[in-house]
Amino acid sequence: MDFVFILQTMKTLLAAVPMTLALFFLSIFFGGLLALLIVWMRVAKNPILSNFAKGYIFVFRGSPLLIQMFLVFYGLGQFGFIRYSFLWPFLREPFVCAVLSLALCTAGYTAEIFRSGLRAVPVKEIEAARSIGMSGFLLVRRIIGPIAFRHALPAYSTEIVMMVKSTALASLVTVWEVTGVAQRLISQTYRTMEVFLCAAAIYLILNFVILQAMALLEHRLSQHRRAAPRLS
Amino acid sequence: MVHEHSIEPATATVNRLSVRNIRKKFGSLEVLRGISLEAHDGDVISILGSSGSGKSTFLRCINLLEIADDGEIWVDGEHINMIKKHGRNVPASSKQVDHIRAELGMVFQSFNLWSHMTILQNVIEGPVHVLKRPRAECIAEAEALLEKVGIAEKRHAYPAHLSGGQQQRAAIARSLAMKPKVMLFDEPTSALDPELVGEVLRVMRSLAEEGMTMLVVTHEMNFARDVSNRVVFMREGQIDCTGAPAEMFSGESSPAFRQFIGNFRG
Amino acid sequence: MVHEHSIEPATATVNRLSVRNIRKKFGSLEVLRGISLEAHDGDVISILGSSGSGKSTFLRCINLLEIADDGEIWVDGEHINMIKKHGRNVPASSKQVDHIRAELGMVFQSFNLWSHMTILQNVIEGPVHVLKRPRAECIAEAEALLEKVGIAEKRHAYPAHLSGGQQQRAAIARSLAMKPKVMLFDEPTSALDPELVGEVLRVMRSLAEEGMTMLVVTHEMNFARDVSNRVVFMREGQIDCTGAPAEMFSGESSPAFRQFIGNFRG
Amino acid sequence: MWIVEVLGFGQKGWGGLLVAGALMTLCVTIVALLIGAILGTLVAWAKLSGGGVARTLGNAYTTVFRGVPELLIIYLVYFGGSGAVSAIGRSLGYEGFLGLPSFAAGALAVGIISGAYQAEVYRGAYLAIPKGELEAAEAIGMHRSLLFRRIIAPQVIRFAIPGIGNVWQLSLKDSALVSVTGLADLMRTSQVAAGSTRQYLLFFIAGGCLYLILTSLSDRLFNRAERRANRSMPSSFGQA
Amino acid sequence: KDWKTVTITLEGAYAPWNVTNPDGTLGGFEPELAKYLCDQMKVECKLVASDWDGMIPALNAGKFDVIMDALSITEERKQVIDFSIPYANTHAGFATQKDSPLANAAGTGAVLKLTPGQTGIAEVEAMKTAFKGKTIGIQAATVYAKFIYDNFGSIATVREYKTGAERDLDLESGRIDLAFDDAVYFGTTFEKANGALVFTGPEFGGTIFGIGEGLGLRKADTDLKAMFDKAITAALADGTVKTLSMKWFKTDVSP
Ligand SMILES: Nc1ncnc2c1ncn2[C@@H]1O[C@H](COP(=O)(O)OP(=O)(O)OP(=O)(O)O)[C@@H](O)[C@H]1O
Ligand SMILES: Nc1ncnc2c1ncn2[C@@H]1O[C@H](COP(=O)(O)OP(=O)(O)OP(=O)(O)O)[C@@H](O)[C@H]1O
Ligand SMILES: [Mg+2]
Ligand SMILES: [Mg+2]
Repeated sequence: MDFVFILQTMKTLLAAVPMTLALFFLSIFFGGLLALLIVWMRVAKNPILSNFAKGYIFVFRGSPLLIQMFLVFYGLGQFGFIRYSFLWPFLREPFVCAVLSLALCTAGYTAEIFRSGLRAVPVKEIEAARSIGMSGFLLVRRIIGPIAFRHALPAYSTEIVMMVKSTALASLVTVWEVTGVAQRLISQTYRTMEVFLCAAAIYLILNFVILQAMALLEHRLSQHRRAAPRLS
Repeated sequence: MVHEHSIEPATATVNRLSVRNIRKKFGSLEVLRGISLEAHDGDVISILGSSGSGKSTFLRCINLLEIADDGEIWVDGEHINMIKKHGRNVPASSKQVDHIRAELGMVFQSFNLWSHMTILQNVIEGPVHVLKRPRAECIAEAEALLEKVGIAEKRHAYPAHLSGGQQQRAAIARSLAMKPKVMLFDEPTSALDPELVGEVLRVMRSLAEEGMTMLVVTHEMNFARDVSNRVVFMREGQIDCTGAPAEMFSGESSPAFRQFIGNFRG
Repeated sequence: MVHEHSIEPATATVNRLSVRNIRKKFGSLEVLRGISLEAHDGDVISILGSSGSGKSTFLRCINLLEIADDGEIWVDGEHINMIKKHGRNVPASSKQVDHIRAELGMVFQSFNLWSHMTILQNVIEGPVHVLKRPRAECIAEAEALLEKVGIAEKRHAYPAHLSGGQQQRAAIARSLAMKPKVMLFDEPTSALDPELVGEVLRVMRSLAEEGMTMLVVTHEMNFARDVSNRVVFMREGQIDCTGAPAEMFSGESSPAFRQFIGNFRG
Repeated sequence: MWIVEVLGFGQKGWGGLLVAGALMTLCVTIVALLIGAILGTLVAWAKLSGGGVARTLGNAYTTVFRGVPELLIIYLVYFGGSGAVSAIGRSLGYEGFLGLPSFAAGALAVGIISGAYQAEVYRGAYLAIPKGELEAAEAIGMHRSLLFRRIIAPQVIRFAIPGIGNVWQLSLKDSALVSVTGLADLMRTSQVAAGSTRQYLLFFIAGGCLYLILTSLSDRLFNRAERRANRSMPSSFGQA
Repeated sequence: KDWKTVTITLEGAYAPWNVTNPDGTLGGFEPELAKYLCDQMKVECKLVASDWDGMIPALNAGKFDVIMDALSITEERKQVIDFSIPYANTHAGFATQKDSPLANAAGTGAVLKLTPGQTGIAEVEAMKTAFKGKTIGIQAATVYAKFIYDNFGSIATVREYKTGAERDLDLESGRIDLAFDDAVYFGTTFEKANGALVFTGPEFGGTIFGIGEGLGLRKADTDLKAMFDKAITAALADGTVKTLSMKWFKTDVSP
């Protein structure tokens, strides 16, 4: 083992961690918002909305992110009407495109996860809320939302961890995050294993921290499911 | 004692609740076939009937969890407006629906407490978020209510940690916290063991004594006979007969009702 | 009528079931504090007691779903051997456990039918796979049993498609198919509505008439009084009093029992 | 019309290669799913019933193989695995190179990852079995192997089908990464065609569509399996 | 070891060096040269396609014997693998859009021979002023990357791409202003772009980017290296390389 080399590699890779984290947080945030919209459309009574949402989920869950990202970044730029539209100043930026395609993709998955959470909300608890005069957004905010979110949390944690790993693809569109930097180091040094093991350690630690945080959140939100405290 | 197949005129006076000629179909199944009923201040009306006779559906139509295909409903003198849409009845204003529901307390057979909230949170949820009253005031009232139904010490527990009888009483407290004009109970004791039945009935009895207007779907003949001031017997989506409990149980009722209470050795 | 705090000697004669001085703790909570009981051929013993008094735990200890910390059990004269492991009681032979359990039928409060099998498959599962009897024979017997409990026409339905009363009767048939020496019932009717209660009690009554030995945890005072030949009242993990139903219900019992049945106006 | 020609099955068309790539992707994913099923069962069992050591190992397995980027695992298996095989060969006196074939390495790598996800699916499915049904089985005297075979396994399979559908979807896309082992799967074929013709967008869109076709076919299969498995449930039970 | 069969790997997606045909066979400059070399050495050659990312580790793991994938001979790579003598040495240059103001920079059409470490070149200084504030796209971790960073890193934005192909798409869409890469590689790109892209400024040759492209071999296989070196020398001497080069690149890339 060449410790000097590993130390040097770690230093280089750690410098790219902020980029990975930025990609991750932004895409989770915007993907989550988009997912709410999609899931709202998916459960809507209007067949146009729900079919659009179904199609969206199908396309973004069914094809590799690599292809999606390629088409968003290199594909959109091929169309003159996009290149000359007001969007181009944004879409021109690789970082924006990377976040955009990550968010589009995770929204598809997250919408499905949220929907299964919605299905788990007991109809009877919704009726109880209606019967005291709750409806619309109040009902969603106070009753449906919290219960559905709690139910969706385990699956959502998995999705979040996958997103951390998915940011690795951003180097395809010239956003150099941890995996991209690792690959660049490899093509400079040809020491595949050492570099990749360092990268793996970084991802493992990131994911471990995130999973612990999610577990903590889950614990806090599941007081009502745990055994009652012993009255002794 | 009246055999009640005719339509009562709905006089919008001191009637807390007035229902006229309610009909409801599920697909081709006619579950309610013209039900009319009036409840005055302080009335405690027991609704009896065999399984599938439409008792739950009737209560659910009153607080608009189901929309009746036909008929009129007044709550505390206010008429619930309906319009036809695609040939189906729908409430004219969802604002009115919410407001009417807030005036009607409903206690479900299966409690339906919100599992992610403590008992106290369950009770203050409606007053704080629907009626938009100050939180501190609501908490004080909620604690008094929980005291009254006898589960004050459980206020910070979650529903899953309570016994059935305690959950049922919490559900009653939750309804009462909305200060409803009328309480609707759907088989409030059928899932409870005999001891818990006693607890819940005690609470309902005290409500009756305070003059709360109540409609109670129940299988508890003792309650129907001793607590309510009127008994309604439903059969195949219609009111088969109705009257004061003393008359009904003493035999001055329809043959179907006599057969129904056959097993009951009051 | 005996106030039963003393230990009965277990005479391994015609006793179907004999339990001596069973004790069980959950953590620091002492749930069973020395229970002894004997059931002879054809005995129908009702076990009453308020919630949390340890009735379910007692039944579960008998068929070894829980392992008692102390005490002896004989089933049909056969002693269940226990050894100490890390200071805890464990059955000496898991073969014996399986064999004993096959002789004890258990009907759970919540039915616990296997949801991935039809009713018929539920009933023949034990005879075919545990007793390893020929399939055709088992099917014939199962159909007869289902006929007897009155749900023969539902034999190819899945449990989820049956009403509560039908599921409960299927669960009874499943137990009976094992031809147990003793049947243990844990609140067989508490989740049912009054009409279904009637159906299930009718089946149990006919079993009693055929001479099946039964232990029944129940809240149905009518059943305890009219069907069983012995009543056991449990209180705080002990047998508070026991006796023939006629004596017990006529008032010759402990003060606690009189208070317990206070609401019951049989 | 050149698009039809380029994507068609004629002499100048890439259709044949792309379809072959899609079939290769399908094969890798199926084999990976089977490998994952075996590993997943073992790991789920370790996490559920094993002692302290087995449980720790099981947790480590699911944490590591879900937390580390897939590409790295494929590298490790491809190069590490070949190294191991060569070393064994050498110790047996065989000189020269003895590698894991690309297909085996790729399927094994994706299978190991899939195993981590499947373990969680099986564990969840086991926990979803109503405890009472297990007690009912014990109460009639079923011993452990019978209990597993007759009650646990059929129900775990039933509860696991939707989750396995998701894992299949994941593996389908993880298999896109095995191209580093030189396997001509759909992703690599698209890239090769794109690089050789310089028609990048065209071939990426074509590849994406083929992935969507694979997805919709497998979705249909899983939906049918789910309906079949749920025939014992009321029709409203959690069906899409 | 007695070499009867040799396995050669290439990417099969790097036109015109090596491409895959729609029927799955490999074609291009390198496969044809490989055939000639193997005939010279009287060994049987097997061509296999594999992914660029795993190529060098896979060579060392023994999956194949030779890499023939436009592999530039560099000092870093020499640390892990061995090279044959070069069989090609290409120029590099800037590309831009035809109607870009940057087109036709000073020296367009000329070839500049440079040596490693050479500084203060007049033409480069002129380009520095012309390219100020622009975005230059390069393929990450190539010899060209270092050249661009050294000379233009301070005055222009440098954006690194994983592959040249992606960079070319961005050059077309206008996300970047300039691209710097192998001139023969650009040749094919320009053909596909239907004249929308052109060279600007001089082409750079000489040894500044190394001595050219060679075969990659395991360090242990010195005998194989000797065999290939001999065959390449022959191919250069009898004009085979030149002929193939004119066929595929429309220019002579002989070192
Ligand atoms: N949403 C629904 N769709 C179709 N049929 C329904 C629906 N709700 C109720 N029914 C049917 O309407 C009839 C009356 O049901 P309801 O629940 O009102 O009876 P009930 O008198 O409350 O009986 P129980 O005492 O068993 O609660 C039943 O036959 C039932 O199957
Ligand atoms: N697995 C367990 N772990 C800890 N405590 C338990 C467990 N099972 C039962 N208990 C406790 O043991 C006591 C007796 O429980 P048991 O279920 O035997 O009561 P029961 O008489 O059947 O009551 P009920 O009529 O409500 O069914 C209760 O206080 C219960 O909380
Ligand atoms: Mg009802
Ligand atoms: Mg119990």
